[in-house]
Order: sequence, then structure tokens, then C-alpha cells
Amino acid sequence: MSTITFEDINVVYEKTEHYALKNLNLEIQSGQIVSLIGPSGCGKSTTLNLASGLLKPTSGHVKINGQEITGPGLDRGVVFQSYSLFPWMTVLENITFALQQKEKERKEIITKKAAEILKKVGLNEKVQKSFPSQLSGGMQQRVAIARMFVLDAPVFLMDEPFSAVDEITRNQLQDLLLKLWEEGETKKTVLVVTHNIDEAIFLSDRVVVLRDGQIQQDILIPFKRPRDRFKIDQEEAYTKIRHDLLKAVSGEYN
Amino acid sequence: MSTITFEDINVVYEKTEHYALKNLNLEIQSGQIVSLIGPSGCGKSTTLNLASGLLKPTSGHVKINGQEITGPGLDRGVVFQSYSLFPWMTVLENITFALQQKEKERKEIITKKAAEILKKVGLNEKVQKSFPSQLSGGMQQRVAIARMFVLDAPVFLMDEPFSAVDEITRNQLQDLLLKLWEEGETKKTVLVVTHNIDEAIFLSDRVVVLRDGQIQQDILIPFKRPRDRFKIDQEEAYTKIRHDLLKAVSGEYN
Amino acid sequence: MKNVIDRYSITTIFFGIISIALITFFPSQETDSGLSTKLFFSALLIGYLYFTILYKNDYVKKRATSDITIIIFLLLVLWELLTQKLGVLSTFLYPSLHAVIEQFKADGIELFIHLSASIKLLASGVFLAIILGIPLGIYAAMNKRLEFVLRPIANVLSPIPPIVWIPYAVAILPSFQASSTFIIFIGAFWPIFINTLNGVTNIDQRYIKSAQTLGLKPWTMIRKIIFPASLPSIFTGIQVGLILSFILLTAAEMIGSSAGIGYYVKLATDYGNYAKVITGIIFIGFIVTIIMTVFNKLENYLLRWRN
Amino acid sequence: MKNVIDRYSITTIFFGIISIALITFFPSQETDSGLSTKLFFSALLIGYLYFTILYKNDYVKKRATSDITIIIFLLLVLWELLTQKLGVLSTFLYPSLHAVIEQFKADGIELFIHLSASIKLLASGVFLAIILGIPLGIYAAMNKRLEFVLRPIANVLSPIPPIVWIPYAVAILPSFQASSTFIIFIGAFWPIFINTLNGVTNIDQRYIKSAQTLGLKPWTMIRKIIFPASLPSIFTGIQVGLILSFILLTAAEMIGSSAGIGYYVKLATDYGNYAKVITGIIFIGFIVTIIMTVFNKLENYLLRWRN
Amino acid sequence: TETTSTSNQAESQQQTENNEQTLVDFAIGHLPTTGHSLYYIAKEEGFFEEEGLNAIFHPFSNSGEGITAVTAGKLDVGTFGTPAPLTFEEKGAKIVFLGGQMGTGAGVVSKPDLAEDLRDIQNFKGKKIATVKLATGDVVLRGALYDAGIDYEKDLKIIEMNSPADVIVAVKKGEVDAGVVWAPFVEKAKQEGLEIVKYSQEYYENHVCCRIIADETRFDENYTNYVKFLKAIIKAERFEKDEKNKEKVIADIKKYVDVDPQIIEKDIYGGYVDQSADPNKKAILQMRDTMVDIGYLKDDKDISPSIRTEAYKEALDQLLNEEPNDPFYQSLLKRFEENNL
Ligand SMILES: Nc1ncnc2c1ncn2[C@@H]1O[C@H](COP(=O)(O)OP(=O)(O)OP(=O)(O)O)[C@@H](O)[C@H]1O
Ligand SMILES: Nc1ncnc2c1ncn2[C@@H]1O[C@H](COP(=O)(O)OP(=O)(O)OP(=O)(O)O)[C@@H](O)[C@H]1O
Ligand SMILES: [Mg+2]
Ligand SMILES: [Mg+2]
Repeated sequence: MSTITFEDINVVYEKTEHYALKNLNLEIQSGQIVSLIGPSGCGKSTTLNLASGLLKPTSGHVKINGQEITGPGLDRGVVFQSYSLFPWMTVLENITFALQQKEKERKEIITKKAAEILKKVGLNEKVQKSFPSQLSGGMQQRVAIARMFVLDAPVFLMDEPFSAVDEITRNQLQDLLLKLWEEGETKKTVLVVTHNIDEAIFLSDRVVVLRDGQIQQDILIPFKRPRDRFKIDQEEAYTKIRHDLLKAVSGEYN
Repeated sequence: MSTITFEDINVVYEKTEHYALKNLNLEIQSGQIVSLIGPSGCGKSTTLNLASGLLKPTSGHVKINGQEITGPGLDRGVVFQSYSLFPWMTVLENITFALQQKEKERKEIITKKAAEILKKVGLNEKVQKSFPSQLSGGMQQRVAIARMFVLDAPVFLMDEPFSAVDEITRNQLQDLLLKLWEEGETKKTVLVVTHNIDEAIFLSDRVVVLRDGQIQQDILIPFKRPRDRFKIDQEEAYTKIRHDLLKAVSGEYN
Repeated sequence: MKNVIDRYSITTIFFGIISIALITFFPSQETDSGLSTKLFFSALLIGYLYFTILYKNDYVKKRATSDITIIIFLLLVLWELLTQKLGVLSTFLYPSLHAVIEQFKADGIELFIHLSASIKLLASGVFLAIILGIPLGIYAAMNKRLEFVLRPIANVLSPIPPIVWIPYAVAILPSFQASSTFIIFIGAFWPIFINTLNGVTNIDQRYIKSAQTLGLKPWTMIRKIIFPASLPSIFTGIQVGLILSFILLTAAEMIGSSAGIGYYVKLATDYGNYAKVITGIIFIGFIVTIIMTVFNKLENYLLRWRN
Repeated sequence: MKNVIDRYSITTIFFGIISIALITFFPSQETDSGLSTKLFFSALLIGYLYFTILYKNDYVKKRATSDITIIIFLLLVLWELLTQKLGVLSTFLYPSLHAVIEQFKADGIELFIHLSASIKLLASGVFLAIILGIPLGIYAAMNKRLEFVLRPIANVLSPIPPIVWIPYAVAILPSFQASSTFIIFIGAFWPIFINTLNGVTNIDQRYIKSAQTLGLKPWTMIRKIIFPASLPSIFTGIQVGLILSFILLTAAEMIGSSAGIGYYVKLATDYGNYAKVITGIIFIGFIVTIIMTVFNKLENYLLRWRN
Repeated sequence: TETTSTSNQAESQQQTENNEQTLVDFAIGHLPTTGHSLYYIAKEEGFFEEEGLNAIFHPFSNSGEGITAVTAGKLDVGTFGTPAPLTFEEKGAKIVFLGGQMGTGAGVVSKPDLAEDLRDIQNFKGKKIATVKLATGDVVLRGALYDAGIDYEKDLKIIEMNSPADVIVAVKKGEVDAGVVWAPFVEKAKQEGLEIVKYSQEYYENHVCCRIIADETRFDENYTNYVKFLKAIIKAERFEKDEKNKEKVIADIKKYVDVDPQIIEKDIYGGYVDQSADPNKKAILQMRDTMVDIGYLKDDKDISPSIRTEAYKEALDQLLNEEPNDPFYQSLLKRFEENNL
């Protein structure tokens, strides 16, 4: 049970007078996958940072299950827009370190778990001993995703998680995300920022379109799960939703 | 006239024994747009860095019009995978500084040119006075693209230039790229890394698939220009090419 | 007004008044604490109020001013209690506050004359160190061959106490003034040089690569990319260099001159005149605070692009 | 073999041989240059060959070794020419090479005894500075209130010449040894503290944010994130602290003790025995090179994650 | 082996305990110079031990630090010149002067062509002179100038340097015309081709240099130890003045002061450095007067109470008791009366 609520949120960054978010009200129900889309600079990352507890709103309240969020915590896994691995730890250490914060297991068990999740995101054993600076951009991003997945938090907060990887890997990671989402007793609550409309539709229960720090549109995605990404795009509803979203997003340029 | 030729290229990064590129032979003809795709870590950025002259191959030759490339230069514009703006210059200064390297114009003219290109990539005047650290990821990427565009070099080298921006902006930037490509007396030579197959097909004359540092496939894209992105994907050839590319790319996971 | 009077300012003012009362009414061992001490305490309190009003909208700075003022009051009262009031500490090594204030009043103009001599010396030495250290550091970092030669030389020479160079400086350089300047210079040079070298070496390669694609001329590359990118490190170097040059001031000013704030302190130490020593130290501390504040303001402005 | 004999090694060997010939056959002013000088030159050449073979696959290091060796030969020959051979320089300030080598031979064991005393002093002072400076720096950086109080205090206190504390250290601390340690400590403390403070303040916020989402306990946060992320800056601080503590060694070792390499140099200066002064300086340079090499190796290993 | 080593240990421990029982630790601060030879001789020849003292030497390079250590109770006695303790005394340091160690021993040096000229003190006018401030020689020269009616602030230029070595360099280079240095630099200057204009005693006969000082309360509380200490020092003086001990004396000093034995000999037996344990109250007072004349001190109090000659007198009396016929001790008594009463 992890419902996230944004109540009358305003965000103004220091030294600017520009409202990054303006009067935002949004509820993400427990177990839902919600995508945030919108032109760049519209406030997607800002919204996610609020949910993670890393940013305090200038005014308004961010709550989880009715409780005000006071800071970040292990109950919410986060993937950042720019892969934020610790450069002084190897890839494997980045994962095992995160895991150790969650569970007091023996070292071997933790290492095994870490190696498994890395393999699932497509990184082999040789890569595990490298430092992040020795990896390509997409590989670093996958390590960051693996780090969040392995923590198995009830809430996933992901900021453009798949933008740096190729299409195949992206599909695989999407499938992995959906699998992990369903696993466990209760479904996870997922808030994912993306700029890929197809990805948003495929993954989400709801797609929220932001523009200039305000909600432009909040669209329910009706397709049954499990979805087949090569089938749903043939459906009529898909074309309509895609069209609506495109229109909503592109409003800026008319 | 700017033909880029890779001859028997091998690249091994220091302290690793892994071949980032292995026996690569590739020619990009003058005026062509060539996309590089492939799973992450396959050597796309490496290939681009060779063409830019920032990386020397462990063995082999990279040539431009038959002349060995000895280093970077203003004859080749580059957009990096991680937006490499100078953090100590404002957005506008980043552009004007680059322009000043190319042309000895009066300050106002340069500033005007810079402001124009920034508007073309969708960044308004308020943003121009910000430092890069005050912008969202997508905005920084657009500044980097603007910086390359404004230099108007005969060769464009772009590493996942549009991955951090939303779909609408992406389409606009693609259109801008194609417009600039055609402008001037001779068409530019463009080498663009992407992991978006649709983007690769829409933009390119040829799509080169890399895997494990080797060329897996080199596919000609037959569609006439100007292309309509919402029409070509209805064509039969498109589906076939897309399928071939997908297969080529996904080989890794079978 | 609500911005000025809060729990910090009230505590501080309370503290200040208690302090003044204490030094006024607590019986003294020998002489009275003197009017000057009381005036000084009051001036401190007024200074505090000034800054509190100045920073009235900056909660953090206001709190810091208040904290520092309380600490200063505590130290001063403790000092006065242990010396003048209870006589626990020998007045020889620990002159009373009163004595120090009187010394200040007596030496006021002299101190500023000394100061101007010191500033001249420091400015020329540090200036030389900057205009030689930064270019040499940048050049060495860009030329690996030079770096590999200069780095070990710097490692060997930098920790040699600059005072051992004094006789050689006197023997080789044309004047005593030049020798003094050289000692300041050599102290400031190594940290500036080493930090510039390290700063340039550690520049994020992305910026260098990005700049290279613009086909910059070497001079533009240095001025517009390498210099600003290594500026944070260069500033650290200058800061350390400044500290070292202050430390060397006493030694440098004892070379055939009889002016300078370091000379003033050194002489007082040799004469066992600790009221003078403490006066000199407080004066140096005061001047250094001003220099460092200006320096930090400059640094913050030039490095405002860091988030 | 081809790796060893290249144009650099040939030039260097040629230089070495010329140098040996020069000091052997050039007529001396007073006494001969002495066998020891020739042996020393030869040892230098052999040392060079050793390193060239050691680095035979590292072109850059080989070239640097060669460059440095040539510089050393040049300096030594120049020195010998100006003192022993031509007698241009006074033997008071500029003892001949021969005299220095003889001094080395005479004082060999004594130097090492002095060294062990110095190392003990340095180690304890710097160790104290490290175990106090780093935690305090980290703590102050994490607690803005403390930072705003400590930063101005550091700005005022750090440039005060540590030597002015000596009388107070002597008066307050229980032993001369403790006073000496304190002087070393205070010299090393400020740079370590300030660099740690700055290092922690300048950590890329992405790492902190990333760590916060893992819900780290404060202690883990410090140990695993803040400490390694600020390590580059901390290392710079320790390096500067080491340099300062070397500089202060002479002053610290003259507080009622009669051991230590700084004492050796200071005493020799006081006696005007410049052969000894130079012997001491060269010895210090040698030791410092070793310490710094070990230190840099450690730094490179611990910071190997930087690209 | 283990048992023997432990028993050895026990034995040596016992030995040190025995020593501790009989010997009282006595901390002596000094400047490392040939001038402080009486300490070295007393230690090496076992005079301190004879008196039941375990002398521990603490060299300083800066007189200010040394005097502070004395006042802070970290040293039982110290020897740091005369001008320095006098100024410290004026500033309120509670110290007493209880004995002597060295007198005279400084000199003015210049380039040979100027030396003759400068022998006439009037010719200092218009010259540049390097000194080390607060050194005995500095006070002596300024005093001599004062007595000759020369204003050292107006009629000539005095330049202050860090150390006698710097002074020599400055003179050699011609940066200054002459300079004041002290043992062993007077000899060094000669080796460097400079000439000695005058030794300091030529300006002030028998001026004092290094006086033995102590903290006042400590002196009063441990008076008997101070007497014992002075006895050892007097014995050292007798030993030193005996020409047949010359070689031993030089060897003893060489252990503490690492300079050329020839320079030691010159310093100790050359006549220009006076090694004597006598407090020489009159000369201290004279030195103070000079310092007042030249403006270093204020003429506002009588320091006689701080010059405590009684311990020296008692030590001398005790020695005379032990060896009533010793001519040397008898001569010391006479000297004491001349210098102090
Ligand atoms: N600086 C480096 N040091 C060591 N290995 C490196 C370095 N940069 C890249 N590599 C390795 O070289 C290979 C190719 O990297 P490259 O960056 O060219 O991949 P890419 O195709 O651009 O991937 P992506 O799509 O993720 O950016 C990878 O295996 C990577 O780990
Ligand atoms: N640290 C900052 N300081 C000042 N302004 C900021 C800062 N971070 C973001 N902003 C501003 O806030 C607005 C929203 O930024 P945000 O990062 O949330 O955008 P976004 O929707 O994530 O964009 P993108 O898709 O490009 O990542 C932008 O106008 C941006 O310029
Ligand atoms: Mg964002
Ligand atoms: Mg890449």
C-alpha cells in the first residue's frame, strides 16, 4: 500500500523566479504505473525529486499513504536522469553496497544476488569489476537500473531510465520492470518519467502530461495486461491515445 | 567533399584487453547521412570519437578525403553523448564562444546568430543567460546541438543527440538537422549514433549495425527525400528494414 | 523588526550585557578593568547589532554572527577573569585585556605603518608567485615532459624551510628588500604552482575534448578553457600560498628591515612583551580576515557557475 | 636492449662521462675534487642506468629520468666548477661538493638517528592533525551552523605563524616534546581541516542524493560516500600539511630538544657550518622524496577510480 | 635466556632506581654555543653527579622561548644572554639572576679596507651597520656609540638581521659596512677574509653576556639544589682554567658543540671570551644602564633584588670549606667581592 499524493505543490528554484511546478495536484494510487511526459524543462524531474524526498516543495505537501514525506528512504527506489553511480566503487560494489543497506545477509549471498540482477540487465561478469568511468553511457544507466531493481522497494521512481539504451535492451528492461512490478504480495507503485510516448502507453495505467509546471492532461490507458507491444499498437484506442498525447505534448509549438 | 574512411581499425582501451573495435572497415561518402546503431557498449561512441580525431586507433587509419585525421578541428562538428557544455559560460556564451572560433564578426552579429539558433532548438531568451547547471537535462542537450549546428561544419558527428528530449522536440530537431544538412553548396556528411531504429531509418541514407566492435550489417535506406515520418512507416520496405535491423541488433540475446 | 529580534539576537545581547556587568562589578586583582575594556565590549555589541540588521533577511548568517559573537564574549570574559580579575594566569605571558587595548591605543598609528610595509612585501611576493606559478603550472601540465621533470623537483624543494634560503638570498639578490620578497615569493610559489599543475591535470576530459573540436588556438584554449576549468584548484593554491606567506612574514621582515607587522611581533616576542605580541596577533588576524573575506568574495563570484 | 639504449640514455651517459672527466682533469683551486666526488658521480650514473632498465617499457618515465639526471649532473658540475675548481664562490656559503660528501660520510649514522627523532615527531603531529582535522572537517561541512562558526575562526587562526604559539605551548603543555608535537600538529591541522571542509562542501550533489535514496545511516554515509568522494581534496590537504610540517620541523625541534634533522640543520646554520646545512638539506630532500613518493603511490591507488 | 634477560632487566631497573634516589633531575636550558662550556664540562667531568644532580640539557635557538620555558617552570635554570632576560624581567617575568656563564665574546667585523678606519668609533657616522637585535654585541655597540656621543638613529644606519651568518654575508657582499657577530662567527668572519674591527670587550671591558637565570619561586623553594648546581659549575670553571686540561675540555665541548676544535680553542683560550660562573652583579647593572641609555629599557626600577648572588656565595663558601687552600677558589672569592659588592 503506497499511494503518493501531491497537494497544491509549487516549486520555485533558488535565485530564479520561474515556477518549475505550479499548483500541482496529483495522486498516484498504490500499485499503479504512472508515466510523466512532457516537453523538456516542463518539470518532470522536479516532480520525481519531490516524490523521492530529495527536494522540498516551496509550498504544498507531498504524502505517501497520507504521511508527509520528510526525506528520501529505502521505501522508494530511485533511478536518476543522469546515472548517479558512485565512481569510487566498481559496478558490483555499487550494487552490493546498496543491497547491504537493505538486508543483513552474508557477503556471498549478496554478491550472488547482485551478479544475478546485473546479468538480467545484460551486463556480464567482466563488466562487474570495472569502475563506472570505464563503461559506455548505456551500460552505466543499466547498472543504475539494476541497483534500483535489486532493492525491491514498494515504490519505483524512475527518471528517463531507458533513454540511453538501444531498442532491444529497452524492450527487455521494460519487460523486466513489469515482471518486478507484479512480483511480491502487493504490486509496486511506479512513477516513470519518459519522453517516449509509445513507452508511456505500453507501460502505464495512466499517463500524465505536464506543461510549464502544470498538468495538461491525465489519460487512462485501458489495455489489459499482460500487453504485447507489437499487438496493442494495432488497436484503435492506441492510435487515438497516441494522437491525444502527441497533441497535448506538442501544444507548446502549436 | 568530405568522405570519411575507416581502414582496418582496431581499438583497445588502456588497461583493458578488450577490443572496443575490431578490424573495422567503413566508408562514409560525402553528403551521406549514416546512422550507427547497436547494443550499448558495442563501440558506437568509440567510432565517432575516431572520426572526430579525439581518439587515436590502436591500429589502422581514419581518413577524411584520403587525408589521415590527426586531431579534432572545426571542419567537423561534434555533439557528445553526455552534453559537454562549458559550465563556466552561460548558455549564450557557450554558443558565441564557439562561433567566435569560426568567424571574426562583430559581437552583435555573433550574439544575434547565437540567439537565433537557440530559438530554433526551442530555448527562449530567459534560458540564454542561465548557466548549464541550472537547466534540465534535455535543455542542456539542445544547447549542445545548437552549438554544433551554428558552426556549420561540412561534417556532423552526433552521439545520441536526441535521446534526452521528448518526442515532439526530437522530431523538430530531426527536421532541423535535415534542413541544415541540405543547406549550402554541398550536402554535409553526417554520422549519427542512435539507439532508435525508427530515427535511424527516417534520417539515414545508410544504417550501420555494430556488434562487439564489428560491423554486423550495412543497410541502404531506399526512401526518397524529403521523407514524411508518418508515411514511410506505412511502406512495406520500411517494415522489412526495421525487422532486419531489429534482428541484427538483437543478435546478442538471440 | 521581527527579523532582527529573534532568539539568537536576544541571547547574544543578554550575553553581552552580562559580560559588561561582570567586568564592571567583579572585583579586580590589581587595577580596574578600565574604561577602555568596557567601551570595547560595548563596541563589540554594537558591531554585532550592525551585522544582525545587515543580515536581517539571511537566517543562517544571522545565526552565525550571533554564535561567533557569543564565543568572542565568552573568550574575552574568561581571559579577563583569569588575568585581571582572579589573577590565575601570570600577567607576563597573559597580559590583561586592558593592557592589550592600551597597547593598541598606544601603537595604533605605528601598526598601520608596519602594515603598509607588510602589505607591500606580501603583495609583491605573492604577485610574483602568481604570475610565475600559474603560467608555469599550466605549461607544465600541458607538456608532460616538463611535468615529469618539475614534479619531482617541486616535491624535493617545496618542503625545504624557506628560511634556509635567507643567507643565499642575501648573498645573491641585489638588496635586502629583494631578499625579503624572495622569501615570501618562494613560500607562496610552491602551493600555487602545485595546485595549478594538479588542477589542470584533473580537468574533466569532456571539457578538453569539447574544446578541441572547436579547433581552439592554444592561447584561447588556455585562457578560455584550461584556466577557468582549473580555477577552483588555483584558488585553493593561492589561499594556501597566502597563508604560507603570512607565516613567513616574520622571517622575511627580519632581513635587514625594521618595518612590517611580522617584525613588530617578532621583536615583541624577543623582548618578552606579550601585550605587544597579542596586539600584533589580533591585528594580523583582523587584517587577514579582511583579506580572506575579499578573496573569498572574489572566488565565489568567479566560480558562481558551480552549483 | 633496444628499449634501454635510445637517444636519451646515450645523451645522459655521455653527459655523465663528460662530467666525471671534467672534475677529474680540470685543475682544482686548492685540494683535489677527491675520490669520493668521482665515486659519487659514478654512483649517480649507475643509479640512472638502474632506473632506465627498470622503466625500459615506459618511454615517458625513461625520458623523465634522463632529463632529471642531466639536470643534476649540470648542477653538480656547475657547483664544483664555481667552488672547488675556479673558486668563484666563497667556501663559507658554498662548500665544495667534496666537503659535502665528506660531511655525509662523517655524519651518516648521526643523520639517521636524527631522522628517527624527526619521523617520530612528524608522525605524531601529522597523525594527530589527521585524526582531528578530517572528522572535524567532515562534521563541520555537514553541520552548516558549525561551518559558519569554524570557517571564520579558521580564516583568522590558520595564517598566524605557528611559531608564535611556541611560548604558550611551552607554558601550557607538560613537556618540551609535547610542545614540539603541538607545533607540528598546528601546522598540519589547518590545511587538512580546510581542505576536508571544502572537499565535503564541493561533493557532486548527485552522489549525495543518490546515497540519500539508499537511506544510509549517518555513519555509513560518512564512511562510504562522503569520505571517498572528498578524498581527492583530503589528499591535497594532507600533502600541504606535510609540507608545512616539514617547514616547521626546524622551529619545533629547537624547543629544548637536541635531536632531529631540523635541529641538525638549524644548529649548523647557527654555527655557520654550511657544509652541514647543505648536507642536511639534501638529506631532507631525499627523505621527503621517499615520503612523497609513497604518499603519491597511496593516493594513486586509492583514487584509481578517477579516469 | 628468558630468565636471564628478565633478571638483567630487573637489575638495570634497580640501578636506575638507585640513581633516581641519589640524583635529582635538574633541567638546564641553553643556547648551543661554545660560550656555554661550563655546563658541558660539569656534565662530562661528573661534577653535577658529584653534587647529586642529574643534569638534563635543553638547547634552544631562540632566547625568548628559553626564557619563557624558565618562567613556565619547565627549566630549573637557563642561559640566554643578558639583554633578553633583562627585557623579560622588565615586562614582568619573575626571574632571578644567580650566576654567570660567559662574558664578552662578540666583535665588530668589516672588510679589511674599512677596518682600520672603523677602529675610531667616530667613523661609524654615516655608515651602515648590521646587527642581530638584542644580542649582547648589539647592545654593546649601541652603548659605545651612545657614550661616544653618536646617535645611532640619526648619525648612522643600523640594519637588523636574523642571524650572525646573515650579518657576515651582508658585510661580505658590501650591503653594509660592518656587522656585529659573536663566537664562533667572529672566527668564521676572519676565515671569510673579513677583519675584526674590535672585540666587544674593547668597548666595554668585562661586559657580561650570558647570565644564569631561574624562576624566582623555584629558586627560593629549591635553594639547596641551586647551590649544588653552582658548585658544579664553579668546579667546571676551575677545571677549564687549568691549562693542562685543555685537550679534555675541548673534547668535552666538542661533544655538545659541533664546531672545529680549533675554533673551540680560540673561543675558550683565545682570551676574547670570558668563561666565568660569577654572577657579576655590577656588570649586569651596567648592562642595564647601557640598555636604558640606548632606549631599550625604561629607567624605572632597581633590579638589584632580582640579582641573587647569595647562592653563588654559598657555593663558593662550601667549596672553600672543602678545600680551604685552593688558590683558585680563593681568587674567585676575591673576584666575587670585586664584582658584586
Ligand atoms: N574510457 C574507457 N576505458 C575503458 N574501456 C572503455 C572506455 N570507454 C569505453 N570503453 C569500453 O569500450 C566498449 C565500447 O564503448 P563505447 O562507449 O564505444 O560503446 P557505445 O556503443 O557508445 O555504447 P552506448 O550506447 O552505451 O553509449 C565498451 O565495452 C566499454 O566498456
Ligand atoms: N538546479 C536548478 N536551478 C535552477 N533552475 C532549475 C534547476 N533545475 C531545474 N531548473 C528549472 O526548472 C524547470 C524544470 O526542470 P526539470 O529538470 O524538472 O525539467 P524536466 O521536465 O525534467 O526536463 P528534461 O526532460 O529536459 O529533463 C526548468 O525550467 C529548469 O530550467
Ligand atoms: Mg528531467
Ligand atoms: Mg556511447
